Amino acid sequence: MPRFATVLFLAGFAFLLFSLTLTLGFGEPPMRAGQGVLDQAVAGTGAANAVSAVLLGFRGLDTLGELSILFAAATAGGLVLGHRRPGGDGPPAGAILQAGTRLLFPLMLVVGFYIVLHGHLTPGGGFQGGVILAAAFFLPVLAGTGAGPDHALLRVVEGLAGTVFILIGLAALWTGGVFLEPLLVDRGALHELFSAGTLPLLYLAVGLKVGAELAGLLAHMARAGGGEA
Amino acid sequence: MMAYAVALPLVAAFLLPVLHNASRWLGILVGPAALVAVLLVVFQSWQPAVLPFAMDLGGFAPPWGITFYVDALALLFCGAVALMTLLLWPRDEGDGDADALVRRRSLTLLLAAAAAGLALSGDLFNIYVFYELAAVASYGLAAERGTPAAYAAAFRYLMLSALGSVIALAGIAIIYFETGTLNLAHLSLLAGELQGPTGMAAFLCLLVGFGVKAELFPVNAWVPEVYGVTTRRTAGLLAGLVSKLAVLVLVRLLVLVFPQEGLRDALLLLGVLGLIGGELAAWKARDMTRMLAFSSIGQLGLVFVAFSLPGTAGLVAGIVVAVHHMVLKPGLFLLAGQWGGGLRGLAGAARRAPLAGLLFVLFALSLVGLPPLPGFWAKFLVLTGLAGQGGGLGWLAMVAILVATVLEVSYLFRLAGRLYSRGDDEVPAAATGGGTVTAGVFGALVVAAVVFAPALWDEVQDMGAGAGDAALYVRTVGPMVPTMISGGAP
Amino acid sequence: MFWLLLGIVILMLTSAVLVLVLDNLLAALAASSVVSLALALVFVILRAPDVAMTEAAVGAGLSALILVLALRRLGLVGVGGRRVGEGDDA
Amino acid sequence: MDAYIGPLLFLGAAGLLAIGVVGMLLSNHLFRMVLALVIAEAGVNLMLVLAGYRWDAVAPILQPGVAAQPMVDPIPQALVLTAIVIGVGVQALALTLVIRIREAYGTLDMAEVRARMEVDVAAAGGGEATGSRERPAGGRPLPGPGALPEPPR
Repeated sequence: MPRFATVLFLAGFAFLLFSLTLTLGFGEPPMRAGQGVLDQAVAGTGAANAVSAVLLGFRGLDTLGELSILFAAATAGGLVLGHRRPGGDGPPAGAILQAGTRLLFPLMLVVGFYIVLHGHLTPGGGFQGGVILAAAFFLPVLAGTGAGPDHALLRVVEGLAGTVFILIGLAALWTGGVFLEPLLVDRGALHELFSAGTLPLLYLAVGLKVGAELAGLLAHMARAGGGEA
Repeated sequence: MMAYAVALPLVAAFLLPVLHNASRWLGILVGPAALVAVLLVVFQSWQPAVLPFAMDLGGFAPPWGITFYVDALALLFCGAVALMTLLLWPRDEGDGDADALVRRRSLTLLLAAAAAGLALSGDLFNIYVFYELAAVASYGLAAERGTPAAYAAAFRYLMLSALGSVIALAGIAIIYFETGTLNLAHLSLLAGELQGPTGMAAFLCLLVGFGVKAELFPVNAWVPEVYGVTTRRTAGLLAGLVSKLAVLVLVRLLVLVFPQEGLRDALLLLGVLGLIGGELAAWKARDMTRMLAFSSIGQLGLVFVAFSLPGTAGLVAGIVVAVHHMVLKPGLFLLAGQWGGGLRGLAGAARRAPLAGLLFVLFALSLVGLPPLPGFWAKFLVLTGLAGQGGGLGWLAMVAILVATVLEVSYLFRLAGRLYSRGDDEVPAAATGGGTVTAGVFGALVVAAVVFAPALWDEVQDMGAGAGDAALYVRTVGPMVPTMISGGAP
Repeated sequence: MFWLLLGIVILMLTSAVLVLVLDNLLAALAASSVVSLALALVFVILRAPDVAMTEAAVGAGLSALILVLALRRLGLVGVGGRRVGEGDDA
Repeated sequence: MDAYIGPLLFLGAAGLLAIGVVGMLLSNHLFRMVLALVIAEAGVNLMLVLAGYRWDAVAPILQPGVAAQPMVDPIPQALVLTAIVIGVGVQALALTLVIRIREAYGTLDMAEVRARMEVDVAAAGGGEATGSRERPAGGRPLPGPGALPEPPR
């Protein structure tokens, strides 16, 4: 009986989706809010990349919420898996793997920070860069050459990065503005690294937070993997 | 100012693990301190002269930025979030796992921040983000006890909730396709474009998505499972608080964006089904926790019935029912935590813990609706509203409420009778105290509601009138540029 | 352009169905990565470079990595009689 | 044919979403349910990006020295970025739960997990424990919230 209800729901849902194909308009969005965002992106935030302007300026609260969700997921993941000593997982890595890891690590670090810090100018930003940072720190675990990131350090980084994001938002409040208002947007010329005021700082906080959260989650997974499987 | 209601619990949650490592006392104090500060902010903002007002976060005018809409209803929920989180603050379970305790407290703070955000936010996607934050935090709390059943219940809850979230996001995409905006006030101006079947489809998607947390009828299978495996404090937090905030989001959507009659009827029908189904299951339940969980589904059904009534009367009734349940259910869950679950083991429990027994009777009488307790007013308002509305569905709902009341009387007083019976078999463990004291605070709130009923009545009337006024909302959020209402740019 | 997109969409949908029907979970996981990569391609065509980057890095990379780690933890990677070594994840 | 690109992609997005939802509801395997969630999220993300897509427009990034052109709507793209990251968090959490369930119950079959869970929940509630196989202490009413037997960590 519940199966029947499920199938009925699925059929209705599929019908709804496919009938929408006929009624929705494509290729000519109303742009009621979007056009205004495009027009104000440079003046309001100083960012050449409008998506970054939306993420950190216009909808900064969404980004803060998203960081909090990652933090919640990492915290809950840690609660579920508990803290366990890393076990000796897998065979020791070969020389090539070890050398490759040592070569790749600084490279990925540089690329990650580059993507984080240029998010207001080019595609990319805190999230994409943060993923690469997390991968860089996770590389030794993956290659079996090391224990991975230090857990206490990760906690400090994730806690402080999130706090810095909120403090930058509150700084605007204390200087007479509104929570999460972009500051100092008129310093520096457009398309330069040191432009867009506090936006690169926010992206740095986002990148570090995302990197630390994801590295923590990965480490939890891998550690559980080495345990007693 | 109200941004602190979200920002402070978030900062406290981020810093809690770090501070805990630095100093034990700092780790214990930072969470409650943040919540007390939120309470102070709410009290400071509660000035009828300036309410309602809107805040443009980031300094960008609507509809470009995210708007917080602060009215009496939002403030009430913000205050309730902080107060209830303080009262239901996770306690040391005595298992010596300090790390787990810190994580549970972090998650509770995140839940509080998300709940405040849900109450304040006036932006559809921002609401989705806060809803997801509340969801992820509650997945973690559902698994907090670390038993196999807790993991299984948390996983099933996560899957159902994630399914709802995906469908809700599809609803948001459809709305964006049609209108090109996410701001609720802007959407309210454009509500005409969402009258057709497309808008209806979007609302159904959102209803399924937000209905999961609101314990709405077809998507509430997780309720008895999760409440059965968490600590009673978490169960009280989820049943009392988070469900109401999901309801608040749906009510805002109904008032502002989807004022169609047909949708209200659908909500009424789902509410009636939840009410009858929940109370029947509660009547059949064999342990106190599950009885309370199913009764919670039933009460949320009543909340939906109330909010489906048109106009201010419906909002007033809905607010009264929702707040009543918000105070009662955590109190009952705390008592259940004192006594353990099984109905059979409860014989004579009230004789050994007279205060707890008294509180249980008080809560039960109010839940059933004995005048002059607030539960009476809640049911009275819904029934008079339904009688005024009339129609086949209205009468059906009235019969359903009466049947549900009979069921409530039956199972609650069966339990009360057992509590006061002469216990002869095994002796349950003595009450540990803390839970009863907290439940006593909830009991005091119920008594205070009786004493201050006239003043509260005026307040609730204003609140309902304000919350039901879509034009006031739009006016408060601010003027939209005319071209953004008439047509698109290209 | 239409035909290219038609191909991508068919590839995506086929892989999505394969995710549900393949017996070997590692193969199903690979199929879900194919969906993510194809999606990243679509995002590039839709002029969403930021989203494409994120989908490739997160959807196809990180998410797959997490899933593989979980599979290894569950002891399910060797379903086809072959164990996955450490290097296969990267 | 280019006029059909929009409906084609929407059909693709709707198809992914539908396949994902079917998998989440009808699959009986915990890990496959998580995979289905990944698919469903991918479908919704495509749907959102499509909501801001505009013919003959460029990516919403100002290039130095290039005159202003029509750009696609940046808001849905930002929303999708947020949604992708949220999705990964939820997936990771779901997988940690799957790992724990497998450790505790030794199975990944949803029907079996559900049956065992219901027995455990009933036992923990102190109600009609129909038969608690692995926890002999489960049948008695619990003295308090803190007294549940700790599982092996």
